[in-house]
Parts: sequence; C-alpha cells; structure tokens
Amino acid sequence: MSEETTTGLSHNKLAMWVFLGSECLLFGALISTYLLYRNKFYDGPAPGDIFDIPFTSVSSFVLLMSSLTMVLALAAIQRGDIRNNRLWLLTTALLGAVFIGGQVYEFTTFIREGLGYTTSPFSSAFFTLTGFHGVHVSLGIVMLMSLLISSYRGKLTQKNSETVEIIGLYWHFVDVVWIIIFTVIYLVPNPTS
Amino acid sequence: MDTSETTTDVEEEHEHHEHPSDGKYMQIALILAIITAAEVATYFVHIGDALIPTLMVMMVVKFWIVAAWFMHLRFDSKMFTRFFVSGIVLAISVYFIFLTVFEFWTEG
Amino acid sequence: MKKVWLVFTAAVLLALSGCAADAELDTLQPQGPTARDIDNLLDPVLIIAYVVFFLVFGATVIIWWKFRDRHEDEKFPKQIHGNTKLEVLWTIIPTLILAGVSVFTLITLSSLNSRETNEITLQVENESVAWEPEVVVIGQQWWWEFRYYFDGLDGVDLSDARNLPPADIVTAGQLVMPIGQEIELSVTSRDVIHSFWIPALNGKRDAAPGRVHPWKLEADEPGVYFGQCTEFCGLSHSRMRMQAIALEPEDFQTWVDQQLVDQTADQITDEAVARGLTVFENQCARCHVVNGVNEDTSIGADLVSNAAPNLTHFMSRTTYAGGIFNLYEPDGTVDRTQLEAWIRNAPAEKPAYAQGRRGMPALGLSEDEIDDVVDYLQTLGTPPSSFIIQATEVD
Amino acid sequence: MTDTISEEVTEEQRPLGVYTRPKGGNGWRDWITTVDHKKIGILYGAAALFFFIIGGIEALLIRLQLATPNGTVLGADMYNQVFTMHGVTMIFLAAMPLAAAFANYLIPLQIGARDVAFPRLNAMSFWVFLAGGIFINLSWLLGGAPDGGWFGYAPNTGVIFSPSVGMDFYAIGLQITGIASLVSAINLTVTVLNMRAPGMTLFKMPVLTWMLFVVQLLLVFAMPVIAVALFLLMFSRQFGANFFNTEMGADPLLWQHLFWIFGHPEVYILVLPSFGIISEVIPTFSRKPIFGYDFMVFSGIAIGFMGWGVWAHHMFVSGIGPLSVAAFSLSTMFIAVPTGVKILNWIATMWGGRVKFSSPMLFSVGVISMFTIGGLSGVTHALSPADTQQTDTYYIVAHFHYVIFGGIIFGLFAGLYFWWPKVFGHMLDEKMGKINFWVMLVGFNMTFGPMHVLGLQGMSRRIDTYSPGFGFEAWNMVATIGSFIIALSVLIFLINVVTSVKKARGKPPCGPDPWDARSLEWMTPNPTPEHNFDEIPTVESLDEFWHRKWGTDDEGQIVRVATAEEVCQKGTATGVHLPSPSYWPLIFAIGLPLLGLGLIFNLWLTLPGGILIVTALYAWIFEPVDDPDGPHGDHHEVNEEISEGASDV
Repeated sequence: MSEETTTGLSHNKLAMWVFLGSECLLFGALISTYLLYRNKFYDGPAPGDIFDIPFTSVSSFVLLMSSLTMVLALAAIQRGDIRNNRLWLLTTALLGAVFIGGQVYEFTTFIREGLGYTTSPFSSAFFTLTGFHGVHVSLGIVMLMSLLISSYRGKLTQKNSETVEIIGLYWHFVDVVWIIIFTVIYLVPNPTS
Repeated sequence: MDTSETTTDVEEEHEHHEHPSDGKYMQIALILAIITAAEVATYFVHIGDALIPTLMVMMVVKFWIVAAWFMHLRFDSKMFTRFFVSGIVLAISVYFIFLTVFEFWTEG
Repeated sequence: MKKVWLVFTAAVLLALSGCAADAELDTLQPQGPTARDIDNLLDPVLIIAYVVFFLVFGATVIIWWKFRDRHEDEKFPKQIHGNTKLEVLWTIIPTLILAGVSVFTLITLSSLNSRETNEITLQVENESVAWEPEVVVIGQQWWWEFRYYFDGLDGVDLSDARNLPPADIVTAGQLVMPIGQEIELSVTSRDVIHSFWIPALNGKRDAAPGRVHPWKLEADEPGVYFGQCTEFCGLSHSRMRMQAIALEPEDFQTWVDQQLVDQTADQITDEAVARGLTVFENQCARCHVVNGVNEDTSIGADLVSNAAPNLTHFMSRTTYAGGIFNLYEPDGTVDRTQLEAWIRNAPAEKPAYAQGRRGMPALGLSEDEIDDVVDYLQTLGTPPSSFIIQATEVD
Repeated sequence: MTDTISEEVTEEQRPLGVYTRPKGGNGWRDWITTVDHKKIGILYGAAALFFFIIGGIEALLIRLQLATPNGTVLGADMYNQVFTMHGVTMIFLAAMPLAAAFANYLIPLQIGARDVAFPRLNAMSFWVFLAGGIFINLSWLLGGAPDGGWFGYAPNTGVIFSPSVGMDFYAIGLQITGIASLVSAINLTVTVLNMRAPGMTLFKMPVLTWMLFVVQLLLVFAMPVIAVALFLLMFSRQFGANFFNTEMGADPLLWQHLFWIFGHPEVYILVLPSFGIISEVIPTFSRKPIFGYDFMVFSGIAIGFMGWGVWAHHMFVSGIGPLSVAAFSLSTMFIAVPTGVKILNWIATMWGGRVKFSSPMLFSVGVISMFTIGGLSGVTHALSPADTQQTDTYYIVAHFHYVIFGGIIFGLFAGLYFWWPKVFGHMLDEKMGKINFWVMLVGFNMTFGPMHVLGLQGMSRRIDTYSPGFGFEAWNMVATIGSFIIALSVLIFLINVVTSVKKARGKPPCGPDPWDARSLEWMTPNPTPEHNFDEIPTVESLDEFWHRKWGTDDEGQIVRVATAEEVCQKGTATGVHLPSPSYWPLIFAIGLPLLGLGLIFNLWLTLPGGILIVTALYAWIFEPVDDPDGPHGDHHEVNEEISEGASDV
C-alpha cells in the first residue's frame, strides 16, 4: 500500500508520527505545569512526603517491559506468527493493566493520606499529569484488546501487521513519556513539608 | 518544521532493513532494566550534586533506546524522526523558556 | 483610495501632534520623566513607520498608475522570477533598522526598571521620618486601594494582599504623591488581575493576586492625573478608575498630617451626625473602616476581596465608587444627590455582583438613615483644595 | 442508521454485517455523509460565513454600545458576553474554518491529488468543528455566554468570578473545535507530504499550499498547548482543581503563558493562509511569476518558526521579569523581518507587470497596504516600554484588526472571488465585486483607523462604556458608522452571491480558465468534477498549468503554445473509484457536544454522548473500505492509484 505515496511512507504511520509529535507538546505542558507547582502544596502533603519510590519503580518497570512485549508482538505478526502475536499482545495488555492497577492503588493511598485532587495546586497538577498518562495507557489497552478480538476473528494477519506497528508506536510513546515522568516527577529529589 | 529539506521528498528510498531479532530485543530490554535499576538505586545511594545530571542522562538514554529500537526510528524513514524530534525539540525549548520566565531554575 | 488616505493620515497626524484638548488619558502628553522616556522612544519609531508606510503605499500607487493593464491584449511583461541580491538587501536593511531600534528599546527598558533611592523627610506624628516614597497599590473588583507604610516595606509581607498589616495611611481611588520624586509602587491584587495605569506619568502594570509587581510614578508638576484599569477584570471593568494627585512637598506633608488623624466619636456634636454614626456602625462598618470607629483587621470578610474602601478621610478625596463619581461640584459643594443615590442602591448606580459578594450591595436604608449617614460621611476628613476639585472635573 | 441493502455482498466487504456505507447520491443525505474534500471545503466555507455573520452582528452591537458615551444598548453584563463571543466566534469559528475551507478544497487540487489522505477523518473534522461552534453558541440559550474575554485570563474565569455556565461552554467548546483542528492538521500534513502528483517536489508546490502546509504544522504543535490550558480551566471549574487558585499559591500567569504559547502561533495560523492566497492572486493578475518564490516560502517557514518564540509580548505588563521582557521584545522585533520581506516581494511581483485590478486583485492589494499598517503598529508594540502605554488600549484593537481584518479577511475575500468559478462554475459579478472592495476598504478604515487615535488618547479595551470629556466621543461615532459600512460591504457580497447564482442558472459553466491562472487546480474543469483529475498530471515546474499554456519563442517573447481548453482536462473520466460516503463522522461529532452538555449540566447526558462516540468509532473501524454496492468502474491504472492513494481511515 505504501508504495503509492510520494514519500513511500504509509499514510497511517506518518499520521501516527505527526500525532506523536503533537503529543510531545501536550505532555510537555502538563509536565511543566507540574514542575511549576511541585512546591505549592499549601497545607497538604508535599510530594516528598508521600511518593513511594520502591512501589512506583516496580510499576514503572512493568510498563517498560510492556514495550518489550509490544515489540515482540509486532515482530511475531511481521513473521506471520499469529499465535505468538496474540500471546505478546495479551501480555502487553496485561502488563499495561498491572501498571494501571498500580496507579489506582497509588491514587487511593494518596487520597487516604490526605492528598485529594483539590488539596493544593501540587495535588491538582500531579493527578492531572499522571491521570492523563493513565488515560493514555488505558486507551492503549483498549486498542490492544481490540487487536486481540480482531485477531481471534481472523482479521489480523501478516498483511495488516502495520496496524499492530502503529498501535505499538502509540504504546511505546506512552512508555517513553512515563520514562520522563518517572525520573522528573518521582526520582528527582522532591520537596517535603 | 524541518520538512523543508528538498533532497528527501520524492523517492525516499524505501528502507526495509532487517528489524532486530527477538533475541536482540531481549538484550535491549535487559539494558533498559539495568539502567532503571541504576536509576532507582540513586534513591537509596546518595551521590550528591551529580544526582540530577546522572538521572537526566539515564532518562535520555532510556528514551533514546526505546525510540530508536522499539519504535524502529533507527530503521525507518527519517521523516518520522523529523516529526518526532520537531515535537520534542519544540516542546523542550518552549517549556524551558516558559519555566525560565517563571524563574523556576533559580528558585531551586 | 488616495484621497481617503490623505484625509485619514492628516487626522492621525493631527491627533498625534497632541491637539486633542480634553484628553486626560492621552499617552502622548507625558507629564513625568518616565512617561517622557517612553514617548521619546516611540516618536522616532512612529516616524520610521510613517516612512515605511508611505514607501509601500507609494509603490502601490505607482503600480496603480504605471503598471495597470489598460489594453486587454495578451502581451506579457518581462518575466522576472526574483533577484537574490535585492531580496537579501531588503532582508538586511529592516534587520539593521530594527537592530538599531532594539538598542534604544533596551536602554529605555532598563531606565523603566531602574530604581532611584531618594528619601524624603516627613513629619509623622511629630517625629521626623526618612521615608523612601513607596506606596502599595491594590486592585480589587472594582476600585483601587493605596496603602502608605512610613516605616518602609521591609517588614511588610505583601504576598497575601487579603491579609495585610495595618498601614499608616489607607486611601482609595486617588493616589496622593509629592512631585519631583520617584514614587515606588508595589502593585498587587486581592481577586482577579487588574492593571494600574496613569498614562501621563508611566505605562501600565498588571496587578495580579499572589504577585507583587514593582512600578513607579513621577510627576513634574502638581495636578490630577487620570487613570483607568486596563486589564479586563469582570463586570464593572469600565467603571474602575483612579487618579494620581501630585502635590508640592509641603502640601503633601499637610495631606499626610490630615490623614493621620483618626475619627473619634467624642468630636460629634450634631445629632444627625450621631445618628449617621449609628447607621454606619450597624451597616457600613461590616465592610468599611473608619479609623477610630472600627479596626483595620479582618473587616470586609463578607466580600470576596476581603476589603472595602477605608472611609476615614472620605471627604479628602474628590471621587468615590471606583473613581466614577465626583464627590464635589466644581464650586466646591458636595454633590449629595449622587452620594445619596449611591448609598440608596449602589448596584443601580454601578453594575456589580453584590449577591456574589463583590461590590457594594443595596442596604435597604430608609431615606432618613441615608440623610444621616451622608451627614456623618461629610464629617470624615478635610476637603481638598479647590485646585484639585476643579482638576477632577472632566467635562 | 444503516441502509437496507438487497444485493449480496461478501463477508470481506461487510465484516460485521451491519456497518455498511451509505451510497453516494444527491440531496442533504449526500452532504451529511460526504467524504469529498471539495464538498467538505464548501461546508467549511458556508459554516464559516454563517459564523462570520454572527460575529459581525456581535461587532455591530459592540459598536452601537460604544457609539456614544454612557451607552445603554447592551449593559455591562451583556456587553462582556458579546465582546467575548465576538472574539471567540471570529477567530475560532470564522477565520480559522474559512482558511480550512480553502485548505480542504485547494490543497488536494494544487498538489494533483484525488482527495485528502483520510477522507472520513476530514469529514469528521468538519462535523466536529460545527458541533463545537454550535455548542459554544448554545450558551446564549442555556444560561449565558462566556464573559471572560476570548483570552479567558485566570482567575477571572474561575467559578467565583464568572459563576454562569458561560466559561464552561468556552472551555469545552474550544476543546471540541480544537479536536477538529488537530485532526484536520494531521490529515492535511500527511496529504501534502504523501499525495503529491508525480514530479511535484516540495519546491514546486504553489505558495498557497506551502503556507497552508506551514499552518498545518503550526496547528499540529499549537493545538495541544491550548488543549492543556483548557483542560486546566475545565478541571478547575468542574472539579475544583487549584491551577489558578491564588489563595493556595497558584500563579495566575500560568494560564497566560499557556494561552499565548498557543495564541501567538495562532496569529500565524490565521494570517499565513491569506498570505498564500494573495501569493496566488498577485502573480496571476500581474502576469508575472511570484517574485522570489524561495524567499516567499522560507519567510513563511521562518514566520511559523519564529512565531513560537514571541508569545510573551502579549504579557509585557503582566509582571514577568525585565529580562524576559527584553528577550521577548527583541524576538518580536525581528519577526517583522520575514513579514516585511513578503510585502516587498509582493510589490516586486506587481512592479513592472501588466496588472489587472480585478476584484481578487483589489482585495490582495488591500491586504498589502492594510497589513502593512497592522505590521508597523505591531513594531511599535515590540518596543516593550511603549507597549506599556499601548497594551489593552484601542491602539491594540486597531493593530490586530488591521492584521486580522486587513490582513486576513481581505485575503480570504480575495480567495473567495478568485476561486468562486473553480468551486461553483460561475463567476461572481466583477462590478459588484469592485464595489464590495471599495465599500469594505472605506468602512474598514473608518472603523479601525480611528481606534489608533482612541488608543493613544487612552481609551481602554474591553470597557462597556466611557465618560464624556476624555475626547473619545467623535472617533467612537466615526468607528460605529464605519462598522455599519463594513456590514454593508458584506451585504453587497451576499447579494453578489445570490444574484450571480441566479444569473448563472441554466447557463453552461464559465470556461476552464477565467483568470489565466497558473497552478494545477485550474487544469480541472469548472466546477471541479467529483473525481478532480481525469488523469493525474505529471508536474515539471512551478506554475505547471501556466507553463503548459505559454512558452517562449526564439526572441524570448512569451507566446501561447496551447489554449486553456486544450490544457484543461475534460472531467469526463468515468468509473473513477472514489472513497465512499460514511455516516460515522457525523455521528461521532454529535456525541461530543452531548458529552460537553453532560459535564456542565447533568452527568447522565454523557452516557448517550459516550455511546454515540464509541459506536461511531467502532463502526468506523469496521466499516468496509468501500461501498460494496457502489458503482465499480473498470480498474485501469489511474483507478488503482486512487483507491490506494486515499487511505481508509
């Protein structure tokens, strides 16, 4: 299909990359907003008081590894190996779900410790940033599950491996955003109250 | 914005380099895991002033590895890299200025 | 096309040359050094702009006359695809002009941001005080407050404008200052963003809640200099005005002396005034302060901005209600009709959002109570000189 | 929602059985399901003109209120809503979609393509934009329009200071139109890169396509920034987030930065299409090629790029530090250079030409002279100390109306007159077009010229009234009269449209090349047939169409080598395989405002909205690529290219 275009690139893949370029500005704005407000914790808990680095490290690692399984799923479908493709797609979705589960657990813990969405500018910025990322991951999981369903209906074959590749690009992007968030928001020493 | 280059627009060679094998992907993931472990270690081992630069370097390396290998930017058309890098560079420069105007860096 | 332009340009030039008679807010008639710096930067650039405009416009007119196609034949003009030298030239020339302009811009900018430390000696309660002229300027919906701290601002935390320590002088609507002095302003806000602007003396500076922005004013001559809030701040943005009143140093000292006097009830002999004081204490004192009657702390809690104008020296000002009504007629008598109308039903006189705790509500006072409270208000403070009263009148 | 289809189709064509595609046809059903970029372009244009008229009525109300001191036409509360909606409507619902109309209609034609890369996404962009536009305007009926200004500065837009639902409509409505802009921008970016005719390198693209391409890139990168700002506002208002809660230490300048990081590129998003349009019109009517094509393209790119580094010049008095002011002051000054280059190049294009002042050309010359005024007053704002006197006064209002009306609306009108025959197959009346221009020019200068004076005399912006005695009376009256003259000129345009349509009824279309034009779109007959090109032309040079008509003889004289009729395609190709219409873009678009209303009024409403959106998305994905029952032509070479060229997303 792609041979027909001027650049030789497929429309869909090019569009996904343009979209990812756009997403950089979106997450950039959210991260900058967070950085601006990380000190503004008003009367509520400070980031340094509540972040649980070991826990987040584990869930970050899970998300990172889902990138591996995603690329393995792509490699499988490109070989025409439908069985492994399904296996890795499912694993990726599961790892993503584990990450989301971790985020839900983290959020509930924070709320229990007194950091609600409206507690302070810091809390609003934190939940908004990580929430946006979480929504991205969740959408990714929905897309992966759709791929799986489509695979079991026999629609996902070597011929349309590009669909897997494009959803994979999105998935990896969401992963690299978390690489940044994990370092900038969690690991860089945080203010305490 | 750098799509203005004239040379590549028609007939960009259709690259079909061999993608890495599954084993290679596993190796890359292992490297990523090691860097992550090192990152997390900085939380427990205090390395003083070098901390933030070290973290940033590790973050960029991880980012680059995922983008280059898992997202295939190494093997794919430069056009993709261009859009992604445009977004990243624009985001970094704009938001860097943004934070500078807020005197974020000097506040500490 | 040509004619329209000639007429229009002539009109613009006329206006720019400062012919406008009634133009208290005119930005091109500076009355102080800072405003003059700005004007001196703008004028030459305006001339450059006119030259460039007439070049472009002249070229268009020449094309119109010389290169218009008058014969409908198929003859083609010389096909020119461009001229790199020419294009480089007209990239470089504007760049150089702008580089020159930017140098002057930076010079003016730095003078705009420079601070002169000049202490003046004031008599405050029989003590000599070396005061570096500083005024805290606070915007709120929809009026300005000015606070004077004669001990300086070093110990004053301005980060929360809704909870400020008591000041020596608190006034509203009119900033009073000595001439020939650079007055340092600390501009902030109690609710939304406003912008403080006295065009004859300086450009504007936003008043933003949670932020303190330095600014300055200096006037050459005594006078009343008009201003208007210029950042859109909600319903009555257009009705948020202010003035800077510049006085000779000795008049300023007199003004300070008068402002430092508190209002005590035992001065009151007139019965109507005494009844007015009762009305004030029962109704107005919830939001308004009169030094000597109630305290300058945590009043106005009914309001979003946490503050209403301090009325201790109400009669010493010539305007009220956010600078939109004149307190005095040109002959110096008090305009009671307007003042009574204001107290009777403020929201009818000036759009506000009283039910949303912004702006003065209608208090439902009886006509007698209104009369009494106006009688009382008229005892607050010393009227200004007739020079100021007349300078306030715009019409 | 689905057509009943009697004929048998294979499983492959109808994967889930239910999601068939509507058939092409005529009437309203065709318009709401169309994926044809030309029809979508027309829809964009019609919707934009509709909103332009609404925004214009709002402008007239503003001018009536300000005609005399102490005006009482609107009152403070209504005035604030009207001026806010005037800005929002004109920028987001009139100027941007009118430019999108040109982009949609012309980009594929100018690069020699059959359609955009993603026809259904293109339809979705339009319907989502329209849904957003209607949604924002619903606020008039559902509790009051936004009243915080189009710039929506925090914290004045918070619930305490703006308790009506107006600002909720603003935040959510602009988010919806933002989705439309972003999707459309990605679509057109891919189209320009991927769907050019053989031989059309980037530097053989018409200047208009180039400028529109830069605009799409700006949109791709700028829309997410306003999206974040609007999310922060929406979360603050809906869920009590503290992004602008200064009592908790939030900084009100956060909004301003995010808004203007988007807002300044937005200015170039608005102005570059107009620059592109007049770069097509001026060479055509001067009978000369554009002077310095490369410079024109590069200055466009430079403007787009530099547009990212000047945003804080909207904030010179906001309290950012003096160093920031100095830096942004300098960057702003130098953005005048590429703009100036463009103006000089247009003049050089006309210079020495044989210039026909037809109505598109008049409007283009209008752009050059009026935009110059706006640009020069812009330089005076770049002097940051002087800007402390000018900002938020009518001097700024004058400045940006000279840019937006003088520079953009005039350009878009030039485009309307120029491409009208291309789109509708008949010309607009030339005489009325010229009258239209002169009336508009006079009205425009009468309205906005005096505002320079008013601003320098110290009249603040966004005030609903002013007192007598400040010298504002006379010029305000002149401006109000001027605004009605502008309204008259728009009326003349509308009358021109109606009478021209009537006159053309029953007559054959105008010839293929009414202006002796230069670019590829004129190689198709007028009006453009549904399939655009019978055969995709191979491009050898810039101004390909012109070069096929004209050559040079031995003495270097320009001579005709072919008539336009010979060069133009006949538009008679049959069986060209075009993407099939679809319901789902529209269904998807209907879901969004429901979601928005649900967030504002009752969360239950989000349920039908969400169901529509999810259904539409899945139906979209599982919809077969082609209408299985639609006509299939013979698959010769060209047809293969079409079905492959336009993707199915």
